[in-house]
Amino acid sequence: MRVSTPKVVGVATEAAAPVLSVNNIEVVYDHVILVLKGVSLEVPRGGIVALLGANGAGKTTTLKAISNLLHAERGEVTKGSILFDGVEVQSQSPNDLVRRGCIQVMEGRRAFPHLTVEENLLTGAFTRRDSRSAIAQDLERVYAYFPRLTERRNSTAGYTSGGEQQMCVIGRALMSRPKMILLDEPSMGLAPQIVEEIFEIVKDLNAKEGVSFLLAEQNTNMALKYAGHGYILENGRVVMDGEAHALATNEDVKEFYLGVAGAKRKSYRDIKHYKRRKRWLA
Amino acid sequence: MGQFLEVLIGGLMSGVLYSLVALGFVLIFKASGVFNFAQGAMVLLAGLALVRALDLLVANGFPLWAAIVLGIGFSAVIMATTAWLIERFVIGPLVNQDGLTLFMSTIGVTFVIEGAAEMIFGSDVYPLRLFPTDAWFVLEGLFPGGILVNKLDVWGALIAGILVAGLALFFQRTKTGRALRAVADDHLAAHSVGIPISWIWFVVWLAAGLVALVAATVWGTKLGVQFSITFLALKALPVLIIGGLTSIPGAIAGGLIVGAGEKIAEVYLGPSIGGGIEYWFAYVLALAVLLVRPQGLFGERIIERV
Amino acid sequence: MLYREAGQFKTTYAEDMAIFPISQDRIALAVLLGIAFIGVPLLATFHIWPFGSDYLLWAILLPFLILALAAIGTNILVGYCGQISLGSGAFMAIGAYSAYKLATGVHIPLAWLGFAVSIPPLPVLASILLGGLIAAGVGILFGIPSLRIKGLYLAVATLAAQFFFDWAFLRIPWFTNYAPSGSVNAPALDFFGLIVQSPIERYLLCLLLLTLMALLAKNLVRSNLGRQWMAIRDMDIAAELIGIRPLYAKLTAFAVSSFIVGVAGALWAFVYLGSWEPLAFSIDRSLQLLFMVIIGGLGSIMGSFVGAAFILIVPIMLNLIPTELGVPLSTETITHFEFIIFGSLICYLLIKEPHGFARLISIGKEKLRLWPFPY
Amino acid sequence: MRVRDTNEILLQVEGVALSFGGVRALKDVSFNVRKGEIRAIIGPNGAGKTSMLNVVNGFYHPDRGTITFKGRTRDRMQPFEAARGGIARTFQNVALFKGMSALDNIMAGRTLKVRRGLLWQALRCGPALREELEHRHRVEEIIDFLEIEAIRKVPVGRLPYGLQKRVELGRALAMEPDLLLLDEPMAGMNLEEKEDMSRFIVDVNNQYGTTIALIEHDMAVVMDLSDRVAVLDHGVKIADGTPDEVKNNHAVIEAYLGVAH
Amino acid sequence: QNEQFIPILSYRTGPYAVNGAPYANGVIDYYNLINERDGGINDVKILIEECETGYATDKGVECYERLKSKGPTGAAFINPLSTGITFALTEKTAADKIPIITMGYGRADSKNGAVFPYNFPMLGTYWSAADIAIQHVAKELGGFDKLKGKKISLLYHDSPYGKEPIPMLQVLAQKYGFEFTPIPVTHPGVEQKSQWLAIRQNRPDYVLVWGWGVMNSTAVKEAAAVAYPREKMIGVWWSGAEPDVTPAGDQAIGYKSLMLQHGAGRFPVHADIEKYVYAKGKGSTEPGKVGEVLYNRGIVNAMLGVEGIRKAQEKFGQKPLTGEQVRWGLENLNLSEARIKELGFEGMLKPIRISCSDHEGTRDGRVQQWDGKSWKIISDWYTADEALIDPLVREVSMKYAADKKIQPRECSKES
Ligand SMILES: Nc1ncnc2c1ncn2[C@@H]1O[C@H](COP(=O)(O)OP(=O)(O)OP(=O)(O)O)[C@@H](O)[C@H]1O
Ligand SMILES: Nc1ncnc2c1ncn2[C@@H]1O[C@H](COP(=O)(O)OP(=O)(O)OP(=O)(O)O)[C@@H](O)[C@H]1O
Ligand SMILES: [Mg+2]
Ligand SMILES: [Mg+2]
Repeated sequence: MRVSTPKVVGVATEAAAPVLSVNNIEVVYDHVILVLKGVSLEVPRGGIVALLGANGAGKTTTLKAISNLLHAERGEVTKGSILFDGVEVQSQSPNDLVRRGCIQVMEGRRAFPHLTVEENLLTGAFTRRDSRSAIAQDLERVYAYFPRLTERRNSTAGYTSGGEQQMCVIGRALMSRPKMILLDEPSMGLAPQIVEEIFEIVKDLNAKEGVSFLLAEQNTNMALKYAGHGYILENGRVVMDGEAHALATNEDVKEFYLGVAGAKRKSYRDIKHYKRRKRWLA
Repeated sequence: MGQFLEVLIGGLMSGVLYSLVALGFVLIFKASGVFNFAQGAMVLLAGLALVRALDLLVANGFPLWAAIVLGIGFSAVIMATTAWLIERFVIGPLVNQDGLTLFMSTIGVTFVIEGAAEMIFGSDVYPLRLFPTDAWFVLEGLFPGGILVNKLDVWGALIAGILVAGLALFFQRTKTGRALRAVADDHLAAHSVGIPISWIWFVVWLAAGLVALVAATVWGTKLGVQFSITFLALKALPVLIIGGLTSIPGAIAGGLIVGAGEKIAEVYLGPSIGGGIEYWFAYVLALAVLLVRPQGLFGERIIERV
Repeated sequence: MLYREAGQFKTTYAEDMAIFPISQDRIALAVLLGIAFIGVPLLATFHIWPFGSDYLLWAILLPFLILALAAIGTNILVGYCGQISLGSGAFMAIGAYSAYKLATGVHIPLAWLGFAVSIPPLPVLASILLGGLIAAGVGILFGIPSLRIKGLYLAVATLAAQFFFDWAFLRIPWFTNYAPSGSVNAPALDFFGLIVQSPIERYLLCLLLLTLMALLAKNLVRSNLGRQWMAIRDMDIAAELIGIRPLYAKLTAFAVSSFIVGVAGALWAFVYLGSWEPLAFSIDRSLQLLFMVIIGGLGSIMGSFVGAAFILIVPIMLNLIPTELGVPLSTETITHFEFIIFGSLICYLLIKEPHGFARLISIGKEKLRLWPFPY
Repeated sequence: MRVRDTNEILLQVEGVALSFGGVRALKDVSFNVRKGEIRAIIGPNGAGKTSMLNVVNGFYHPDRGTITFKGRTRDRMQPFEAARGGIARTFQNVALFKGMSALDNIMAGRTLKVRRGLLWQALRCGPALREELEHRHRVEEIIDFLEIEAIRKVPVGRLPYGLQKRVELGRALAMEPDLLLLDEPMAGMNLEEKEDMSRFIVDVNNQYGTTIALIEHDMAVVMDLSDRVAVLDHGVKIADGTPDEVKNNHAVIEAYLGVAH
Repeated sequence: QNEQFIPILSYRTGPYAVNGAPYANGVIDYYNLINERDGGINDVKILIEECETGYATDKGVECYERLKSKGPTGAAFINPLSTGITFALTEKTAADKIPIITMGYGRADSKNGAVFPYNFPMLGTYWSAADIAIQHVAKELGGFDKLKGKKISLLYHDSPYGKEPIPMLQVLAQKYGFEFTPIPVTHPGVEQKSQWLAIRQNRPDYVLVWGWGVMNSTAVKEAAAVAYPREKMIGVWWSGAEPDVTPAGDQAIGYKSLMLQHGAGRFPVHADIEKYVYAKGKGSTEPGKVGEVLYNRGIVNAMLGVEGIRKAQEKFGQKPLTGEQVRWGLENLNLSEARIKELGFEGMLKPIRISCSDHEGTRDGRVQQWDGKSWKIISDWYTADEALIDPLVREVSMKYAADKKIQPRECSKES
């Protein structure tokens, strides 16, 4: 069951070097809490990769390790290496990475509360050196993606609703015109329509501008629909990986992540009490 | 009437002198959420560096104007070095910690600066005379004896005004200003959108250092450059919170309120209850203002949401 | 290996809720208490090293005990309830001066009402505890703004208490029994006929009070009130929405904290200084207490002890070492170095562990548990 | 068992309007919650759902309108008064007490039930200790129910998101509320965890008869669990009824659901 | 070892360093002089150790505890140069039997040796200072009768130090009928604007300054700013040293202050210090600063201690002595004109004679004036009025004795 050796990722694009490769990293928080126990993954240039897994599996930690944000949370990568676009991430500061085109949308709606929605979006363009008009144009594009933000553009972000904040941080990341976006739970707290909108944006940017994506997402259905490749993380280890549609048709994934064991979806009201956690590790 | 005006004007002016110190606090708080207790020590350091360099240069036969230019340059370099050291070794590694920890670390920094500054530059009183210290007596026609206005205070107020205008523009109108406010809100999120926090912090601490240098020229002229200058930090605090920790114009407004309030209280209320009340009066005033507006007069609203 | 809980099963919730659920901790504590209550007095009585002179008792242990008590009080307010206070010094002063007034007899001439309130001098112990209670009362008064003012704003606002009481005790002669210089002398330390005089007696007195209060404080923070405080600290809005009244939680924190700090202040004045002026409780004292609490660990009673020890002893050590080693430095240079090193040390500690010694210790314990594996 | 079909009204919201400066978050919203039911509130982002809950438990005070809970009408209620009245809630952004362990967080939820005062608690003996143990018992039951035994001593700051939400639910349950307000309890959870959470919600509703008001964006969950659904859009209630009715309502499809699910 | 240990509590850092450092330098240089020139006090070498207090009371107490039992016989005496530390140590030193010399400062009531056997406020207390200042004012005005109706303000450091003179001045105000206003200045004294605006309005005839550290120079500057004549300001002897006037530059010209007998300047003893200490490179400051006011106060203070030990050696033998023995020496100290000359202090001091009932010794002072470059002595000797001071001393000290349950000694029965 366990697909342990991360072979060359089988996406049919060019055999060029992957834009991101994570090699067997280990992450420790607070000097004692071991969270990632050897995670390896690759994102091909221009690919969309989904990172799936239960709560606490280590998805966020993996993403933070990639964008080098662990330091500030008293975590460190104790083993392994991460290469983004050919450079060792560990030697770069987070802002260097953004400048090189790798931006993260953090989980938990981390908008800047005292700035207005528009100011929030503009901070996303901090690293850009191009003209004001190009930035203004992108701003309009974000507003076109999220009409709700247009209504609230001059509100203090701290007072906007949860979903509005989420749109705000996604829009903020788009403002930096990245080569690669690490999306951490983009669909959290968004209305169904907007969720679809987000994934459409992902597809759009990927197709039109060749932006690569690494998606940590709980909405497995959606994620596997749009991704080319998927990794399943459990308890700090990659327990399975493969092409998205292969995963989507895998029986276990179907049962545990998609909720379609057998033919029909079970009603949430009729769930019975049973445990099945950590089945791949037993 | 004459006396009242005089006390009022004197109070307003000396309040503005405190604003000069408070400004440094605001700068750093606005840009990193750090409540910088070391601002007083930085004024001392800047002052000592300046006055010692001046003495040395004058003693070596430089003309006064050249000595002043070189001295200010030297002391600016010292402040830049300090800013760099602080960012590199203290505040940088403490990114994403809560405000209290950062506040405490700046008290640590205060100790280091006080020790180092006195060790390097000496612990005597060093007179500094960059501004006139005598007084004008205005409106002598209207009031017997006229109304006393200290020239130094006027200079201080002028300088503070210019600084405030400049800094306020910088914060509100520029991209960097926006980034600074973002950093103060959320270090980690600022990291994640690619704001170079280290560089930004270096710049702000440098700016605060230069503001400290300016404050040192005025206060050094007033008191002589000496250890007691570090106590200015405590006098600047009520100014700061009345104006609001995040507001640059607020620093001036706070200064005016505190200055006028405490001087009037001391002169008119003090004698009847024993005098020496201005130290706490400023704080009680601040407390009263906060009860009405918990974020100070011009501070950003404190966001409370669930 | 040494620090394993394996095999120590708890079969009741009561056992699980004991102060030190792990037996190794209990043993360590017993040893510590033994040393403190029996070992130190014995050594000191017979002047055995390191108690050759009174220095260790008088200049280190005594202030350590009293300041540790004050630090516990401060920690309740700052560490447990999250209300940053720069006014702890003032509450020490209130404890000290109230105790002084009570011990020397209170006389309030209410001339306009035509009579006077007079309280005869109270016994010292009663004065000290009542001094704490008065501090608690004032604490409640100065805690009221905390319902509106938060965080660093509150910190600065508490300075109003600090400076106001600095001024009041200096300027209102009634507090000092009209002493011309404004400096007052503690009464003789008479405890039910027993006059506490020698350093050992003073030490034991403070140790006893400290142990008692620390125990009570520990109980409080482990029970519902403590949880209310911590809830307010961590997220006051949510706390309110689950039924915690901010008014009650904050004011009790102010009261309990001020009480402990007030008692510590009375001890500082009566037992340690003997004769004092308001400067003994200045803003520097408040900052010192805050430091102890933060270096020791916010929200940790034990951390308060470690923090107090660190903040008190390190500067003295730094000052002593060069002279002891015979390094030919002027006192001036030594002091400057002391400042620089002490400041750096604080920064270093905060960077290494922003949550203070308490967290370092708990990480250490966790490492011990995992030993010999790193994680 | 469930008392779902009584028509007794537990909470009645009548003509509530709320605005912040220029933003009108709620415009004249009325709806009710019957005793024992699971009531869902849905709507697009920024529709005013969270604000509605905030009004119900006193965190916001409405500009107009009244709230009647258990027959008592209040206009300006403090949050802790709501809590005392029997309203508990969880939050959209997890609002746990970060520095405390999971156990302490849930124990804090029992504040309103604690009888012994400061002095007894300081002494921690006799009746005070007994009371503490009693609460501990109740809390352990909840811990057991939510299957979080293993993490009871872990500081909640270290827990993954899903478990934090569970602890938060535990804290609300510890209050033994009559009305439980859940704000997006399943955001950020995968299927398995949603199933767990659904089971808890249904069980709470069944076993304790707790009335539940639920905000959620996952339509499958909402449709499966709730008895009645209210739909908000731009601060206005645009539909109210059984899941099936709502699902097929044009205005709702237009404003929220997009393609019919 | 044949060594007498003397601890030195000093402050060379912090807000009062400017005044603390020169004083400590004087003290140390004089002890070195005794060792270098005479080989000690009758061959008993002086062993010193300095401890930095930063003018903080608790640090002072720690220093005292650290140093009190060093050396073969413990500390000979202690001299904290801080009124606050003096208050905190008064009880401790009495218990430890170590004399505390507070020359020109400390508690005025401790003059009464019957109640304070271990306190030695030699050469002058603040009550003496207050009386001398008023005497000088009267002289400038042309007689005590001219004081009537005059306004005299006291600008003081708001601490026990600054408050000490107030009771005496109140007594004097009553006696001579002048109007007395105390004006407090909060530590450290950098902000005095409102005080001086009040003075400008009130126009007192004289302003007495009881400041320390930065407060002094600030007072002079503010006075200049409100155009209050500096000639009408009289500082206490702690407000009359070089660091108090130099920061004010020319604005300080005309400012007056009391002298604790001595002033600035070089006397025979300074020549010895140069020859035996500085020539050997053992000096503790720049040679240019030898002879400044506070430096001189340091050597006078050290000299009194040394002479006390010498006196005690007459009785107890030429060996290291305990604090208790030194106390006897101090209490029986009697420096005649001739002895002072012998010691090289001629012109600095008047004869001093200490006794059980009078630990002050003398109460003489002069007034000096700053001319922009140096201090000039402008008056004759004044002697404070014992008849006025003593009742107050007795009253306050007896109250202390009652509080502390101390049985005063009977001075008539002391040898
Ligand atoms: N700052 C931290 N300190 C200690 N432990 C942490 C910290 N952050 C995360 N962890 C632990 O690391 C593990 C992985 O957490 P992570 O946030 O990466 O999970 P996740 O897969 O993103 O889960 P979720 O779906 O809930 O977001 C969890 O068990 C969590 O308890
Ligand atoms: N305190 C406030 N100040 C200003 N505006 C507010 C405040 N609270 C809410 N709002 C505004 O009211 C509107 C409704 O917010 P609310 O949080 O109720 O939305 P919601 O329905 O919960 O949305 P979501 O599904 O995104 O959480 C939003 O536009 C929000 O910006
Ligand atoms: Mg995550
Ligand atoms: Mg919401």
